[in-house]
Amino acid sequence: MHALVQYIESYLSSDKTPGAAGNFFWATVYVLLVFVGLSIAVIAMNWLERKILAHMQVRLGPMRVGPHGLLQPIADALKLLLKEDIIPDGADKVVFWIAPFIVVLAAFTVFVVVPFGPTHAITDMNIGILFMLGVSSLSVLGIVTAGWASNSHYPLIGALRSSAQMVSYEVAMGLAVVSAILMTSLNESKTGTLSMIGIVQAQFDQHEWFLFKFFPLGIIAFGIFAIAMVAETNRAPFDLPEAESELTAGFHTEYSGFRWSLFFLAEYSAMIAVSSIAVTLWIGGWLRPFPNLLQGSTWDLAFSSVPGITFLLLGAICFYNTARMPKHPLFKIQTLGLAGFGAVLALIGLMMFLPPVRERVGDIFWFSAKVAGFMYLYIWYRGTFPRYRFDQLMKVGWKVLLPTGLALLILTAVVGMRAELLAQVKQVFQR
Amino acid sequence: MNPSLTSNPPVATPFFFYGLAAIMIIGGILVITRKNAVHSALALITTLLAQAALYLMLYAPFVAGVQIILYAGGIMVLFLFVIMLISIERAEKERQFNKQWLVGIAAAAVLGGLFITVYTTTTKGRVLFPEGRTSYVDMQNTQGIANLLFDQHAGTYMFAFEIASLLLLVAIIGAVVMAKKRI
Amino acid sequence: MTDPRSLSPLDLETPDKTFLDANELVINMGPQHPATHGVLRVILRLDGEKVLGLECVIGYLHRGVEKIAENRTYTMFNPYVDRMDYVAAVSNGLGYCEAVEKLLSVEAPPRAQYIRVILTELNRIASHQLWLGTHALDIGAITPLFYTFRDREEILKIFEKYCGARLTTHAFRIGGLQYEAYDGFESDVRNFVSFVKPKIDEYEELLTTNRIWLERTKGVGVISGKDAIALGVTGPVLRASGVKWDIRKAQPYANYKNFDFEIPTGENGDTYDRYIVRMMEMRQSLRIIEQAVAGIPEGPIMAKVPKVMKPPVGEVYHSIEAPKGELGYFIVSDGSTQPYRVRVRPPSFVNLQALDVMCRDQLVADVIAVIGTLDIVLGEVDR
Amino acid sequence: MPDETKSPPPPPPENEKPTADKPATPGGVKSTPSGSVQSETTTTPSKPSPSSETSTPPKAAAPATPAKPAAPAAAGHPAPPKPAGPVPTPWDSPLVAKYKREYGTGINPLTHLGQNYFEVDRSLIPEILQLLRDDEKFDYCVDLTAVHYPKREKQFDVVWVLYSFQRNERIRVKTQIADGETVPSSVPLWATCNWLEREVYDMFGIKFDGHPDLKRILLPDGWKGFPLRKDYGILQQDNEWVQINLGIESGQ
Repeated sequence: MHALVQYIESYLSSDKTPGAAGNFFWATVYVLLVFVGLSIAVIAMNWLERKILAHMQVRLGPMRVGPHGLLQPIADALKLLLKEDIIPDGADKVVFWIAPFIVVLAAFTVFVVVPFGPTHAITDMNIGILFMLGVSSLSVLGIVTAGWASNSHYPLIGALRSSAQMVSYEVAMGLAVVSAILMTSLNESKTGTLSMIGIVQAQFDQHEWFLFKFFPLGIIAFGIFAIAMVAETNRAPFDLPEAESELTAGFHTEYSGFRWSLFFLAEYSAMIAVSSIAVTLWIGGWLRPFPNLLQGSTWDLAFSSVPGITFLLLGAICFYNTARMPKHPLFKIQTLGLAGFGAVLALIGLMMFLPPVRERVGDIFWFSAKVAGFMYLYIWYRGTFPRYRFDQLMKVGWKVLLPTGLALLILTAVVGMRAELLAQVKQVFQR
Repeated sequence: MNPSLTSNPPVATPFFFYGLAAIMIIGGILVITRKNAVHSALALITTLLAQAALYLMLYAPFVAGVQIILYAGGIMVLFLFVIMLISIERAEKERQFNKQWLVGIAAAAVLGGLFITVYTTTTKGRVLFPEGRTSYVDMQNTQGIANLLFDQHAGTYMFAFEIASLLLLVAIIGAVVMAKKRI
Repeated sequence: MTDPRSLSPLDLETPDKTFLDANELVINMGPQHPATHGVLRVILRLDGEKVLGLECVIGYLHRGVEKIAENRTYTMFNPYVDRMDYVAAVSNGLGYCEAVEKLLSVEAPPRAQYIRVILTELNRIASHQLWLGTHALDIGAITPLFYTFRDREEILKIFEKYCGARLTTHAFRIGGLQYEAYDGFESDVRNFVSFVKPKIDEYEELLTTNRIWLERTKGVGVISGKDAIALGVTGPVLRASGVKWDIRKAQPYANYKNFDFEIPTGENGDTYDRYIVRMMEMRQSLRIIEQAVAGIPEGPIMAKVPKVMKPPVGEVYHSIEAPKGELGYFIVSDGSTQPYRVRVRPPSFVNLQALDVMCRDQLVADVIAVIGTLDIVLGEVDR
Repeated sequence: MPDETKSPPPPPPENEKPTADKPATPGGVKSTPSGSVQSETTTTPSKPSPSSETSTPPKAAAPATPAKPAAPAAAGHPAPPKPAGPVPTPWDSPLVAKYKREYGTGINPLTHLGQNYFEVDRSLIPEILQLLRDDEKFDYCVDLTAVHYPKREKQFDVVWVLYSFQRNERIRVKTQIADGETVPSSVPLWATCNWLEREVYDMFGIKFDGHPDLKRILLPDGWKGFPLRKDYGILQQDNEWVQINLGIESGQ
C-alpha cells in the first residue's frame, strides 16, 4: 500500500510527462482527464459556436434551455441519445457500425501527444508530430467507409469528396509542418526534433515563436497550415463533404442519434487537435507571452494570475447578466442558475490563485487560450465565407498551397543554413 | 529522453507481441477470405496498424509513424476510394479463389520456411524474449534513418532513395497518361 | 397508395442499371432538399460531379389557381394571386388589378398609382433581399440571410401598417386602392430608404469582393442573351445577359414613365452578373421610391368602378415587371361577373426552364448556385 | 460593379437596329416609324379606315366572343357605367397588309383595347409563326396558352403571345382547333414553348405535333382528364380518389 502511494507520489515532483516517466497510474489519470476535458470542450464549443454565430448574425441563438441557453448542449446530447437509431435497409451494417468509431478513435488518439504543458501531456513521443498527422489522417477512413456503407448517393459523394480533399490537403499541411520542424534544428547541436514538447522547447530556447521566425517565412507556413487545417477538418469554407445545400449532410446523411453525435464529437475534437498542432508548432504551445523577455518573479506572478483573473472576469460577466435578467417569477430559476454558474466560475478563478494550482495551471491555460483563439477563428470563418466548389478547393490545394509549401520548405532550409552556405561559397571563391 | 526509455523497460512485451501478431494474422486471413472488398480493405488496415504497433515495440517509432501515415492513412484511402467505385454486387458473385491457389500455398510455404530457417539460425539455443535482447541504440531512430540515407560517410542508400523517388515520378506520369486520353 | 409521380419513369437518355457505375450517376435532388427553394425535384444525371443533364419535376405545389379564377368573381380572385409568388405578392396584385382595369377601360387615379409604385418597389426590394439571403445560403454563406431578413422585416412592417398583412398583402383593389396611406406612411418609407441604403452596402461588403464568392459565381450558369430570349427568360436573369429590357421602361405601366431610373445590365450572363444586377436593382428601386414619395399627389384613391364588375366581352394580356421577370395576365371576359379564363404567365416557371441549359457541364455545386440565382418561387412555378 | 451599370441611354434613334444582344428599346414607349405599333399603354388604338380586305372577317362571329356559354348574363344587365365596351376592330398596318395580301382570309388581324392580334387559320399556323419570328423579329414567345369554348364547334383557342424586342411590340396569334386536333409544336421556333406546350397539354389535352417530350408537367402523370377544360368536374376526381384510396363514398 505504501509502495503504491509512493509510486503515485513519485511522479508529482517529476519534470517529465507520465508516459515518459513510465508512470502508468498518472498516465491513466491523464488519459481520463484529457478525455473528460475534450468532451467538455466539445460541449462548450457546441454552445459557443451557436451563440457566437448567432450574435454575428443578429440573432440570439439558444436562449430557452437554461440561462442564455447554457444547458442547450446537454439537451442536445440527451435528444441525440434518445433518438431512434436508424440503419438504412441497404446499408452494410458492420461497416456502418464501425465507421463512426474509427473517426472518433482517430480524433481522440492524437491527444496522446498534445502537450498542454512541459509535463502536462500523456506522453512525449520521439515522433510526436508525425504521429499526430498520421493518426489524424486515419479519420478519413471512417468518413469514407461511413459514406460508402450508407448505400446512398449523397453520402457516397460526400465521402469521395472528403477523401480527395483530405488526402490533397494533407500534403500541403505536411510541408508546412516540415518547415517548422526545420526551424527546431537551429541550435548548437543542429538536431531538430519531431517531439511536440521538443518543438515548444525549441521556440523557448530560440526566444521566438516560429510564427515570427525568418519573417515572413514562418507566417506563410503558418498560413498554409491554417488553411489546410480547416480543409482537413471539413469546416467552412471547405465543408464540402457535408455541404448542406448540395449534399444534405454529406457523408453522415444517413446517420442519426448516437452515431451521428460520434461524428459530431470527432469533428470538434479534430478541430481542437489540428489547432493544437498549429499552436504547438507556431505560436509557442504552452509558453506564456514573452517568456524570455519579461522574466523574473514579478512577471511570473503577474502572468500566473491571468488564469484566475480570466475566470473571475467570466464570473463577473455572468453576474452582470444575472442583474440584467428580467425580474419576473418565470425567470427566477434561470436567474439563479446563471448566478450559480457565475459563482462556480468565480470559485474556479479564486482557486487558481492558490500557489500550488497557480504554478501548474499556467501552461494549460495558455495552451487552451491559444487553441480557443483558433476555435473562434473556425466559427468566424463559418459566419463569413461562402463555400468553395470542389474543383476550386482542389485547385487551391494543389496549385496554390502545395507549390507555396514546397518553395517555403526550400527557402526555410536555405535561410536556416545561410551561415554554412555562405562559408561554403566563400571557400569556393578562396580556392 | 533515451535514458527514460531504458530506465523503464517495456512491460508485458510477450503479451503485446502475441496480441498484435494474432491481430495481424487474423486480419491477413480476413483480407483474402472476405468477399466484400471494403471489408477486406478494412481488415488490411487493421493488419497494417498492428504492424505499426509492432514497429513501435521494436523501438522504431519513425517507421511506425510512416507506416501509419503512408500505408494506413494514404494508400488505403486511395484503395477504398477505388474499391467503392467497383460494383460490389458483381464482385461478390465472382469466385473467390481461382486456380492459382496452389501457387499461392507453395509461395507461402516457401516464405514460411525461410522465416523459420532465419529464426532458428539466428536464435539457436536462446529463449524467445531474452531480457535486453534489443539493444537500444543511443541515437534516435529518426536520426538513425536520416544518417543511413543522407550522411556523407555512412549514407549508402542515398542513390537508391533518389532512384526510387524517380521511379515513383515515372509511375505517376504513366498513370496520368494512361488515364487521361487528352491532357 | 402509390403516388403516380413515383411511378413515372425517369426519361433519361441512357438508363443506368448498375448501381454506382463509375461513369454515370443519377441523383434525385428534392423534392425535399435544403437547396431547392421549395418543393422542386431535380433529377440530375452526373458524370462524377459534372452535370450531363437534368430534368425538373414540378407541380408539387399546384393549386389550380387558373381554375379557381374561373369560379370566382374578378374581385374575389384578387387575393388568390398573392399566393402565387408569395414573396412578391404586391407585384402579383398590381399585375392582376391593372389587367382587369384595362379590361374595364378604367385607370387608377394618380395618387393610387403613386402608392402602388411605392409598395411594388418596396416589394421588389423585399423579394430581392429574400433572394440574396437564400442564394448566399446556397453558396454556403449563412450570414447574409439573417441580415437580409432583418432588413426585409422593415418592409413587411410598412406593409403590415398599410394593409394589415405582411406577406400576402392584397394591397390593391381593381380601380385603385382600398386604403388611404396611413399617417406617417411617407415618413416611414423615407426612413426605410435611408435605413436600407447602407444595409445594401453591407450585404455587398460581405460578398461582392469576396474571393470565394467570386469564384463560385463568375462564369457559373452562363446563359447568353440570345439563348435567354429563346428560352423566354425575363427579369434580372435576362438583363444580366446583357439585354437591356425592362417592361417598366419598354412598355411602362402604372406611372413608371414619370420616374427616372436606370436598367442595370450585366455582360456575361453568369451568376455573378445576376447578383450584381439584382443588387443594382435594389438601389434603383430605392431611387424610384424616393421620387414617388416626394411626388405623391393628393386626390382620390379609387377610380369609378362598379360594385359588380362585369367587364365587357373581350380579352386582354397585360404584363408587368415583377421582381422575377415578366408577370403576365391573360384574361378573357365573357361579360359575366367571373373571368372566363385567367392565364398567368409566371416568370419563375419560364425561367426555371433555362436551368437545364445553364447547368450543362457544370458541377453539382453549380446547380445549387444556379437554382438560387434563378430566384424561383415554387408557388409561382406550380401555381 | 459600377461599370456594369449603364446610365440610361438616350432614346435610340428610331431606325436604330439593335443587335441581338441588346435588342430592346428602353426609355419608354415608342412607335416604330411605320406607326403600326400600338403599345399596351396606348389607350386609344389607332383605328384606320378598314380596308376592303379586313372589313370582311372570315368568321361570322366576333373573334374573341363566339359561342359564349355565359353570355346571356351580360345581356341582362345594361351595365350603365360602361357602354357595350370596346369591341375588336380591324387592325391595319403595313405588316398586316403584307400578310393579308399573302394569306387572304386565312388571317384576320384585329385590335382590341390597344392590343393587336391575329386570328389565324390552323393550317397557316406554322408558316405564320415562322414568318413572325424570322421576318418580323418576334423573337420572344411570351406565353402560350389556350381557352376552352365547349359550345363551339372548334372548341379551343390556342393563343401565342409574342413580343419583338426590336419593335417593342406585342401581338397575339390565335387559332381555333377542334377537340382532338393537334397543333404543330413551336419548340423549334422558341425553346421556351417546351414547358408552355406541356402545360397546355396538361391542362387542356391539346397535343402538339413534334414536341420533344409531351407529357404532363404540373399534374401527376396518372391524372385523369384535363382540368382547365370547362366541362371538367373537380368533385368527380376527388370522389374517385377517396373511393379508391380511403374507401369512403365521398370526401365532401
